[in-house]
Amino acid sequence: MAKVMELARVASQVILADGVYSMWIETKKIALEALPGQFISLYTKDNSKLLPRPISICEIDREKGLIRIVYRVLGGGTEEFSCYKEGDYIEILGPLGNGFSIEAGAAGKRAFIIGGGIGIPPMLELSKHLACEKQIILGYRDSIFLKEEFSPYGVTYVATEDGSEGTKGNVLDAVKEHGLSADVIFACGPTPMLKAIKAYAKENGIECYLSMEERMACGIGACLACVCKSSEVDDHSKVHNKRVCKDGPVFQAEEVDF
Amino acid sequence: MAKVMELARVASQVILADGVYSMWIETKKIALEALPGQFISLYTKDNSKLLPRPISICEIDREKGLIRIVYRVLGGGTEEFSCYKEGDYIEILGPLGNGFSIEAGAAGKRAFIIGGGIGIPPMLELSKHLACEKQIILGYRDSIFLKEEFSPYGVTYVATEDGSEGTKGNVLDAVKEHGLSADVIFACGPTPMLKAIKAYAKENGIECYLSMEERMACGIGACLACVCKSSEVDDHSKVHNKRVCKDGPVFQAEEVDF
Amino acid sequence: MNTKVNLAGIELKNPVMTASGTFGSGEEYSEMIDLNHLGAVVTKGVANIPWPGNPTPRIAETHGGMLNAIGLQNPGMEVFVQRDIPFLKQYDTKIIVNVCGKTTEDYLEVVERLSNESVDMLEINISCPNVKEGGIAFGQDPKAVEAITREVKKYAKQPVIMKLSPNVTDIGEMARAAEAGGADVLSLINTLTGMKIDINRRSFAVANKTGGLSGPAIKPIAVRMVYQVANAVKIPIIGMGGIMDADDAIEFILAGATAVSVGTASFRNPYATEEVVKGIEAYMKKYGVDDINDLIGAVR
Amino acid sequence: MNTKVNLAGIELKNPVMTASGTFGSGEEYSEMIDLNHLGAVVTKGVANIPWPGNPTPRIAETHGGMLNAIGLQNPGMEVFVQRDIPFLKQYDTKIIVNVCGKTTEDYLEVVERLSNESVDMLEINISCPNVKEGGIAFGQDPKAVEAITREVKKYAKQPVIMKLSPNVTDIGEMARAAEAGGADVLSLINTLTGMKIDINRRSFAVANKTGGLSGPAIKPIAVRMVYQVANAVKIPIIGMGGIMDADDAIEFILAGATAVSVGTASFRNPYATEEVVKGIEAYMKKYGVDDINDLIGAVR
Ligand SMILES: Cc1cc2nc3c(=O)[nH]c(=O)nc-3n(C[C@H](O)[C@H](O)[C@H](O)COP(=O)(O)OP(=O)(O)OC[C@H]3O[C@@H](n4cnc5c(N)ncnc54)[C@H](O)[C@@H]3O)c2cc1C
Ligand SMILES: Cc1cc2nc3c(=O)[nH]c(=O)nc-3n(C[C@H](O)[C@H](O)[C@H](O)COP(=O)(O)OP(=O)(O)OC[C@H]3O[C@@H](n4cnc5c(N)ncnc54)[C@H](O)[C@@H]3O)c2cc1C
Ligand SMILES: Cc1cc2nc3c(=O)[nH]c(=O)nc-3n(C[C@H](O)[C@H](O)[C@H](O)COP(=O)(O)O)c2cc1C
Ligand SMILES: Cc1cc2nc3c(=O)[nH]c(=O)nc-3n(C[C@H](O)[C@H](O)[C@H](O)COP(=O)(O)O)c2cc1C
Ligand code: FES
Ligand code: FES
Repeated sequence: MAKVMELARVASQVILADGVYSMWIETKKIALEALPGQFISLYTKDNSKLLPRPISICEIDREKGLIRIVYRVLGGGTEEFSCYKEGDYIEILGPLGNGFSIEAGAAGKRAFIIGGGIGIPPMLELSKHLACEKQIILGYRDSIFLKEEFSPYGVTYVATEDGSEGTKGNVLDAVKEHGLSADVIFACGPTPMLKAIKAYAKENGIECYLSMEERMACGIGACLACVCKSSEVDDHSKVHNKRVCKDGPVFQAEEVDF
Repeated sequence: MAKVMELARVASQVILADGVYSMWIETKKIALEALPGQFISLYTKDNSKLLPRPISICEIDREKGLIRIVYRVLGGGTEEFSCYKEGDYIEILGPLGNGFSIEAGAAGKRAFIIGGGIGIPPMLELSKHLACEKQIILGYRDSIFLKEEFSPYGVTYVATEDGSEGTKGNVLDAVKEHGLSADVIFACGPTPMLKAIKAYAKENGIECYLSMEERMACGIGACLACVCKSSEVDDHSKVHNKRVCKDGPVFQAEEVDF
Repeated sequence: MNTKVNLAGIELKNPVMTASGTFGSGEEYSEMIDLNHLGAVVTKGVANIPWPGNPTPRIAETHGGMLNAIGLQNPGMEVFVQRDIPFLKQYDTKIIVNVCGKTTEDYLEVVERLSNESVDMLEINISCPNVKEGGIAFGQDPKAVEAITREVKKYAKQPVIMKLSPNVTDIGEMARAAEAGGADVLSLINTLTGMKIDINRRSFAVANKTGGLSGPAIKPIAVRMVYQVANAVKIPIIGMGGIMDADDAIEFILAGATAVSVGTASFRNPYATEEVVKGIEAYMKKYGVDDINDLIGAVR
Repeated sequence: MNTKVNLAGIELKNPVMTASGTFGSGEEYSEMIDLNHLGAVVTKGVANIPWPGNPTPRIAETHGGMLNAIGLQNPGMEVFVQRDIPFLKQYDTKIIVNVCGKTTEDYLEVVERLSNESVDMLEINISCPNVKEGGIAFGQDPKAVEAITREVKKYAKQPVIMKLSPNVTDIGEMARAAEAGGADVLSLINTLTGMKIDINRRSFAVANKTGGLSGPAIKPIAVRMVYQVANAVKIPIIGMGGIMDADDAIEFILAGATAVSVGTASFRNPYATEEVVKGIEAYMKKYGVDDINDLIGAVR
């Protein structure tokens, strides 16, 4: 799975919710190799910004050579991307990271697919690939996006912080409210959510995969910027520091030490 | 003549010769106030570049609120500008500098209007304003641009370094070849050309105005980056250093000490 | 909402001032912005006699910054007193005169000449990297910093700001030296010595070979030094170095600056100083900060 | 056309190397570029034992640069010798090991351990601003620089590169101290100490509070220091700090560097190192330069 840097053409961009954008990108090579849970690095045209913006791959269309990203405008980088139109070009590096284990969601199992906020996008491509029974639980602060796109793949539950839709509260509140259970969990979202899910999985003895976030510089494992505390000694530096960009972003819950 | 910074709309852009672009810009205020020989500062969108790119005003359409610039791609800034299309926006500051003395070219006089290379553009608007008899002498390294646009205003002579058109040599070679003479000279172009013209004017006792170039930071006279050596003590610092951006860019030839 | 800050007994209506050398004596920018809105105008360096400055090119652009080697061109104190002070007196803002010199005597001459003029504070530039004698020799040795501060304080009728050089191993040491010499306020940072080479002409991009690096490129160094100095001395700090907008200004204030100077930003955007004033107010409103003094050094 | 340069008897096929800490031990980047094309690979700092490094966030973006406070996380010399040296030996490039330590003994232990390994040169990092004992204390005092250089030279079997800190008043003095201690080569600059504050959270952007500033923002400072050191010592210099492309690399060479290191640029463009090699050749062709050695220090 060779990583490449491409000057890729923007195929389309639409706004999904306040500040949340969906962009399809034409790539020669990345779409061919990408796996659910992997991410790409995007680079700004503004040369005053040097570092990559890591964004998860939300969908992959191998035949057409397209990948989709869904992202929230947070600072100057995502702001710049949000102005791109069809036909503009963007520099991207990928595919990066390990991706989710598809085997862990083999037929016969019952899975929770949990996405929180801007952690929701990578769960869409994953949902297409898992053969198991999928219970999809999406947590939002307020405005809803991508929800309908999950419906073909499983029953979808929603939690919102303000209670404007679905369960008032977080994704685990939704699990409780609906009395759901599972054999395996796949989750991506804010750190407090992941921490709570790890505890929940442990309590209930459930296999659990978490996709982590950290500031990145190289995005390929060389600079040691993006480490997270790991319970085991890591392969690279032998110091309990796994690299989110290379050893992750997806980890088994027990690997990660919050 | 108040200076303003405007986020101005690009009305059109075309390429005139290899690496030479012509852009019309819609401005609310600058077009209303601009004079021939003045310039504007253009700012890049790329935030890694901070300083203004000073470019002369080539034409002014007061009624439509338009100004025209003609520039050569030299480095990253002009490269960025050359990619702009109709409808793009560009930050500009102006009008800057003093401009040419229109009175010096009053009816009854005979003038040389001399432009060298990328110093040609400001002479176009000037040509429209001078009431005197105009002998227009344009010097190029190789490819010719803007020449036809001068024809309505006077007889136009050309000099090229490679001799591909008109006189082989520089603008003063063209003057000699055609046996021209004048009472007043207006010139803009590279420093060696201006220096030679100053000497020619002095020799022949001709009134002479030169438009100078220097690296700029503020563009309005505050930072003292853009000084040129002046024969008289300057008003600002009393040290024989006139500011090209504020006291110029147009100087009487005797003022400037090459 | 209070935006007033106090520098050695001088009350500024807000903490935003102009960085010396980037704003002349205010006249040129007064065409575009209202000087009444600024906390203070800090003038270009003033010497005892007119200085011609360096040959051109005097500046060069760098990635996120610029080099300058103006060489402290200035008309000298007499013209300054007769022309620039009356101009600035028209406005309701504080007047801070930046003073430069080649010898201690030069500095003292200017300080004395200004002692009975309507000048609110003096900023002593002992950190200009662009003229051999223009101060940096004073600014890189703690003993020299203390000594010149002490001399200036003897003659000065106005509060004295010592402007420090970042081209040192330990800025905290320089700050303590200035404080020991009696400085009322410190301002930092001046420019970092830099160089650019034009690889096509194979020559230096500025005629002086080296120049002072300013602009957003140097902001992280400046913020670190302000933080470090705030932990080293008790006197107030004027922070500067790459402030482009209000967010940058607030960063310096949180690091420990009582006031801030906006320099290179004015070249990119002539309205920058005024916009910083407005932006600080907007930030205070957004976060319910009633008094700007509550932000000074709030991140520790 | 000759692009070979000589560093203390070690011949590099071209002057382009990787900057320590930005390229691991080459493995990750070897997926994307051909290490055979590089003059040398300089590894991440290696200590006597594994170092865990600093808490996260370890980096922050700044205008035209970045701050890092990795804190020299590394697996220690044993893993390095057993895993990383054999990996690098596969390639036709020189191997330069960057060495870090908390005490002189730490450094010497690593230097000794490497003495019989296939390592071409040692780069001694006495300038890391991100760990209290990580060298910068050594790097800011000329006596300490000379002393540690002398010690390292006693134990080293390979030529020794001393990596200097830019956080000093006089880099020339540090360079002369290293030369006096017996250094074979100097490399500069390491990062400048900086800080960024997140004004919305009112907290430090990197957990370590301060970090090292790298990237094109610092290039003018680095070029100036290389020029200054080239005038101060006779030993060769490896120049670095903000090299993004071949033009930048040539700027350092013209200022006096015999070789150059490409660091932060690899984060912006993983092909940067290889592109610099090609770009230098293109420049030489364009200007008819037959031997790269003719460009070293050519602007004076
Ligand atoms: C593996 C991974 C996958 C991600 N997937 C998505 C996604 O699918 N959709 C989405 O909206 N966001 C995603 N993020 C977060 C996204 O990277 C940041 O929101 C984005 O980098 C912010 O850039 P900015 O220029 O707008 O913000 P700024 O705050 O201006 O960025 C400044 C610097 O901080 C970094 N940074 C800021 N926030 C984060 C963050 N949360 N994580 C990592 N780096 C950050 C930026 O990359 C940049 O280097 C992901 C992050 C990681 C690590
Ligand atoms: C009063 C004035 C009027 C001008 N009018 C025109 C014009 O009508 N058409 C035209 O093509 N050019 C004109 N120039 C030159 C033009 O300013 C430069 O070509 C342009 O700034 C180059 O920018 P860059 O980013 O492409 O080049 P870079 O070399 O990347 O620029 C780097 C820095 O150097 C400055 N710089 C580079 N060359 C010059 C120069 N010759 N003069 C001043 N600053 C320079 C840039 O502004 C910038 O700050 C004029 C210059 C001045 C001073
Ligand atoms: C063109 C220019 C001229 C300067 N002249 C002076 C000066 O005369 N006296 C002085 O103390 N500092 C001078 N400085 C330094 C600035 O006041 C300020 O300390 C420095 O530029 C950092 O701030 P900035 O990044 O906001 O510009 C000058 C800076 C520039 C860019
Ligand atoms: C993430 C990162 C890690 C670094 N680690 C080291 C290191 O371990 N040892 C060292 O001597 N320098 C280290 N450096 C400094 C670089 O080698 C180099 O001196 C500096 O970054 C300037 O070059 P650049 O601007 O090209 O990055 C590191 C720099 C960065 C950005
Ligand atoms: S970002 Fe460099 S190791 Fe992960
Ligand atoms: S550019 Fe500032 S004085 Fe002319």
